[in-house]
Amino acid sequence: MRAVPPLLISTVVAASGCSGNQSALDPNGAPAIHIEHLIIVIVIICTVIWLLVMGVLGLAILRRRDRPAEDPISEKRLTTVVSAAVATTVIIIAGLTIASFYTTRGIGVPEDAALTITVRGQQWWWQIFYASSGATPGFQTANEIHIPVGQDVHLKLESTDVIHSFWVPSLAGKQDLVPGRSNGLLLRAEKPGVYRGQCAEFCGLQHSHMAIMVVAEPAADYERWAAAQSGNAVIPAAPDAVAGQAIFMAKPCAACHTVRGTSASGTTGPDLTHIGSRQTIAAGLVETTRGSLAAWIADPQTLKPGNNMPMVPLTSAELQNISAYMESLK
Amino acid sequence: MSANRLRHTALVIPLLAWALSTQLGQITPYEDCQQDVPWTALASCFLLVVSIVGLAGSRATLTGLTRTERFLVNASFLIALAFVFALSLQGAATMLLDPCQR
Amino acid sequence: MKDNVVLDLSELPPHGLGTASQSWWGTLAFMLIEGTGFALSIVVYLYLMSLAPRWPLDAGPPDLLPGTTLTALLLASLVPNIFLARWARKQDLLKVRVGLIVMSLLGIAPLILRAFEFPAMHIKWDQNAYGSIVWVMLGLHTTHILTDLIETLVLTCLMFSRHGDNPRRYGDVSDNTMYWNFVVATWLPMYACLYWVPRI
Amino acid sequence: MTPKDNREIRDTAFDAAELERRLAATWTTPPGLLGALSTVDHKIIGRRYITTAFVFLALGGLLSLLMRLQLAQPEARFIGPDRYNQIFTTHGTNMMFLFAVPVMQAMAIYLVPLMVGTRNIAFPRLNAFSYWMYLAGGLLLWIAFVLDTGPDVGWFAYVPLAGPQYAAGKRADIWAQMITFTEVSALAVAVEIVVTVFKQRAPGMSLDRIPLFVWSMLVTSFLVILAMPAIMIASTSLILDRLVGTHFFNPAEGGDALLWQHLFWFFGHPEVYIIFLPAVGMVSTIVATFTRRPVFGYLGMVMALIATGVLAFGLWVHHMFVAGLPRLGESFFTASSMAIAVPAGLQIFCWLATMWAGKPIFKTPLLFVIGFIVIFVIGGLTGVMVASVPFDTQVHDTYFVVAHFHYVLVGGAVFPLLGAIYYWFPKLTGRMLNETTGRWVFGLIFTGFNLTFFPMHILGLRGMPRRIYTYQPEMPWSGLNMFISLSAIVLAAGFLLFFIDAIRSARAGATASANPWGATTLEWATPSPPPSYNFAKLPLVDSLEPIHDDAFLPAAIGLRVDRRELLITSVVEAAPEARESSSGDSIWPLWAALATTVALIWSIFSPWAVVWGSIPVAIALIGWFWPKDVPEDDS
Repeated sequence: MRAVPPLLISTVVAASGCSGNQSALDPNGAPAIHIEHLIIVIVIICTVIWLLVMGVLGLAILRRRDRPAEDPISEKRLTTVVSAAVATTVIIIAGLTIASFYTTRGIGVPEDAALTITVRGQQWWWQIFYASSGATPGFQTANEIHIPVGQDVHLKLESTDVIHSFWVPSLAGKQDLVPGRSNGLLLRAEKPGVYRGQCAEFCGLQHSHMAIMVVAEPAADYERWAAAQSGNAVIPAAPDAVAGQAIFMAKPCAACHTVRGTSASGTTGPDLTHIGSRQTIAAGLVETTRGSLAAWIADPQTLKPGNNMPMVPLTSAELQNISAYMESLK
Repeated sequence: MSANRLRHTALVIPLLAWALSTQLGQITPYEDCQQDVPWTALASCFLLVVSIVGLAGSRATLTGLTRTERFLVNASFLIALAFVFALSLQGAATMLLDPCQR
Repeated sequence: MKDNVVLDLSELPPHGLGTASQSWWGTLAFMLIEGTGFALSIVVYLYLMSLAPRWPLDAGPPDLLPGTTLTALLLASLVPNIFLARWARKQDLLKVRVGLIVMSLLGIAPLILRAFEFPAMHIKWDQNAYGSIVWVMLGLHTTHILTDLIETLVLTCLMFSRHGDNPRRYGDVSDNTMYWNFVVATWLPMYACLYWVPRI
Repeated sequence: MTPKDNREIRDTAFDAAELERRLAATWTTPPGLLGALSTVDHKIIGRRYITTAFVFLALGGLLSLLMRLQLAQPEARFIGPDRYNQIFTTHGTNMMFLFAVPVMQAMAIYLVPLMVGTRNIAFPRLNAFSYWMYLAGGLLLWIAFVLDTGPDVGWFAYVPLAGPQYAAGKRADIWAQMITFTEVSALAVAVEIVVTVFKQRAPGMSLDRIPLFVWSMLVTSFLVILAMPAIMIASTSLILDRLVGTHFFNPAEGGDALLWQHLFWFFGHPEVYIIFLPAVGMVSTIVATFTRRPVFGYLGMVMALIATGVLAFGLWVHHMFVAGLPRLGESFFTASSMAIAVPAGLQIFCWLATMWAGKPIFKTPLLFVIGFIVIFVIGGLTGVMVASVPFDTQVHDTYFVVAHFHYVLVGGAVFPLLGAIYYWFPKLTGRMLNETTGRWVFGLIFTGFNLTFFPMHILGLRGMPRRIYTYQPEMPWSGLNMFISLSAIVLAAGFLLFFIDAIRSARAGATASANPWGATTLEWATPSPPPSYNFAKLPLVDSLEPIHDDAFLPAAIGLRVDRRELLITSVVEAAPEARESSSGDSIWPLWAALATTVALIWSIFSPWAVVWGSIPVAIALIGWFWPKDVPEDDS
């Protein structure tokens, strides 16, 4: 069954708009800013060196030659010049190395981070755990991390299957998620915004579609978001959403997904309790709209070939109702 | 040990010191972090000193060598210098970085 | 291009021995390759040990008897081996034949003991990473005993054939004894690693 | 002297023409299929190796064009993720294991015996065996790829993705076993080259008179010998994990995923220098010939080769900077990686000094060397960048690294290699490549390469990861990707022109004299192409440039002509030690390779193959070594 015509898929794909910024040259997080300074220094020094070498190369091959080729004095002079060049190399290299060590000091995970979030890599999405803090109980979400601006956030990086790599270049360098190990990464957004990142370690078929959004917002907004996320799913009111919920519980969906506050408690796929509040679905594949939800549910294997969500046969009415239900889970 | 033997063996020392230091760099930071003793820095400084001594020893005397021997001793002296440089950069790392940082 | 003859090589021996033979250097190069392999297997063992909460994983330390007997036997086999090398250098056909038979037997005996060593580890290769590395180390070394044994057997046959009495064959015998020394020498660190490291 | 010696036939007994006739009778491979399959002539095998490696280069190049087609536009659907993963895995594996390493060793198989003035490589039958193993490994990979079961886990095959749980089927096993094939052949060649250089140098070629290319291959061979066992242990453990359920890489049972990375990169980093160091030798040779003076700083060049070779073993963790190891330990590898810039810089300075002091003649080989310096210096400098831990956390596994290593490997190895092909083509085939076409080839490849790979630095910094089969339209990468894909066509056109030129010139190029470039190393002291016995009389060496004064080449006599005989010399001073016979042609290396191939491929499916499959291998080896009553057996 091809529930969604290819035309719709391509419009859905083309319409997804949540790019955020994903560039090491547009840093908005403290570690990324440190690294960018290092990048600029090293690149400038290296460019100057390259230009100098090219200058010498050009002169060496094109200079006029009217003196006899070989005489012992020029051999001695060559030795002096080459030795001086090597000595200069040693000094520059030592300088760059020390600069690199200083930058390394600036990107470590502090012991007293304001917030610790566990990120678990899965083929091909991100499972995210917020621990309980104060009155807010812990909760789980997927593919979207919210952090308060201007605070140190410690990410604990784990993996349940293969190696992935967490990389949001505008905020920090990357760090691998290795099964059997736990790694750490410091995030600290200096200004509010949506920062896109994606898996950087080859992890199989859909490595290309494993994006993550980091939403940095003022502390108050963050607290509001966390409080909302920690609650159970809203009970649908609209008739199509109510029907959608019933279909969701009856079909295989509930075996893989959790919707807190309902009987759906599967753990294979992402927690859908507040899927409607997330900016994207399918790990940054498309923007969350009723249409994209429908396209995804109808035929996940065409949108993201090889992913672990099977195609569940649905009538077009069922599909519309489920999409409405999903969209309602704000 | 004859002077000739010394010249050759002394130059192997910086190389071995570097190899050992590189391996220790994979092992001792964990211990440093747990025990709060700068093992890595101590090992690195010790190996640096040893390799400089090796380097100096090889320069003790260069008389009485054939052309090929002189070539070998000079080449290995230059090679050993590269390893002393690498060791001193490693030493700088132990001074600047926190062994607990991951 | 023209040439002018300045060196006459006719008086040189028609076959090099020891460091003057290519196969001696070839054997040395292969020993370097395999020695690196053995060393890396020990590194893997120690690496896995450094990660494990306890060592050995889910097993007691291996029984000492078969491995230690085998080690003693290998060390003892060095004596006839060194004699064989000496006889091969002297190109003494009769003694070389006797030596090769003795060394063939001394190649078979460790294989029999090795059969008792695997169970003495108290772990299977597919139980955990400790079992895997232990079996691979034992297997790796067994392959070397086996290869050397086959080479010794073939050389024994050769020395009893009409091809035997030839400096080239004596050179082969002498390279073979060098290789056996290597097989014994590499076992010692592996023995220490497999049997004594878990007891520390 | 024994009576037996009197019956031996020496070269002293004949005039030049008769000597050459008799030597040819002893050394020449008989015509026909059996002759071709059983030859042990290093020149025939070397040419075969080079040709095969270039075929693999062309095939790997086609794969890269497929990738560029797919990546030219966002969310393109020319190639699905499964096939794309096979393509980039096969591209990387092919270029590293079937092209770059073998082609460098192949050049050495052909050139080293000629450059040191001997008649054949050491262990010629092993050499024949190594070629067949290499060919079988290459066929295994490509047949699997064509049948849609090509490996799809990356050329680095990280576990657990390549492990039993996440890589079903036989794809990862094919990758691991292909490694075994290429590893056996590379190790065999390395041993041959070490022994050839140590023991078969012309009398008088002491260690300080060895041509730099030979030095570079000697160091490279030691790198192969010390690095390859790591991948042997790694790939064997991977196969065992997949086939018989060991737990080396399974964290649940005490194994570790990073163990694989340590073992792989302990091999994988020296691998880069296994590819690059021979190029250093090629560049030095070409620079010396086309500036009409010896390379400045021979001592420094030798030092740089050895220092780089040793330092190469202390860099492997710089591929693991984001794996979560202690930053202090990682920084030790930053230190070593940075330190390697010093010998690399020294080499560049020495070549520049040579060009400055000499009189450059701008033939195609020198153009490629100049292109090499322009590109490789960029690759070296970006190497300094990725050696820094913080810098690397941003660019690791991005297109920046793709750009970096193509600048190092294509700029640092393929440019010198193409220069070397233009330089040694007359010696390989007896004909010259076309100089005008050569300039076009250089121009197209140089321009195409830079336009293709330079923008990738920017893509990486702007967030584009490696190994993705597509990207989303909202990412700001599509313009540059389209530009890169179009530039790749220019690059491909350059290579196409090179292949056309090579095939055409090999058949109908201008005939080459013995020494068309006026070079000074020994391979030019014999006709182009050399006769089967290489040198009618063994040359003697009294300086770094043995044919500088080219009226007379001092020669040695006294070898037998009725058996294949070589001269063995001492390691340091190259003083004559013994005459030694060199094996004759034999079909057994082919049988041994076939038996090994069957055992290795069978063992992908059943562990018992190791037991039963080794019986034919043993039989073939006994056939190989059993004496056959030929003159080569007596001494």
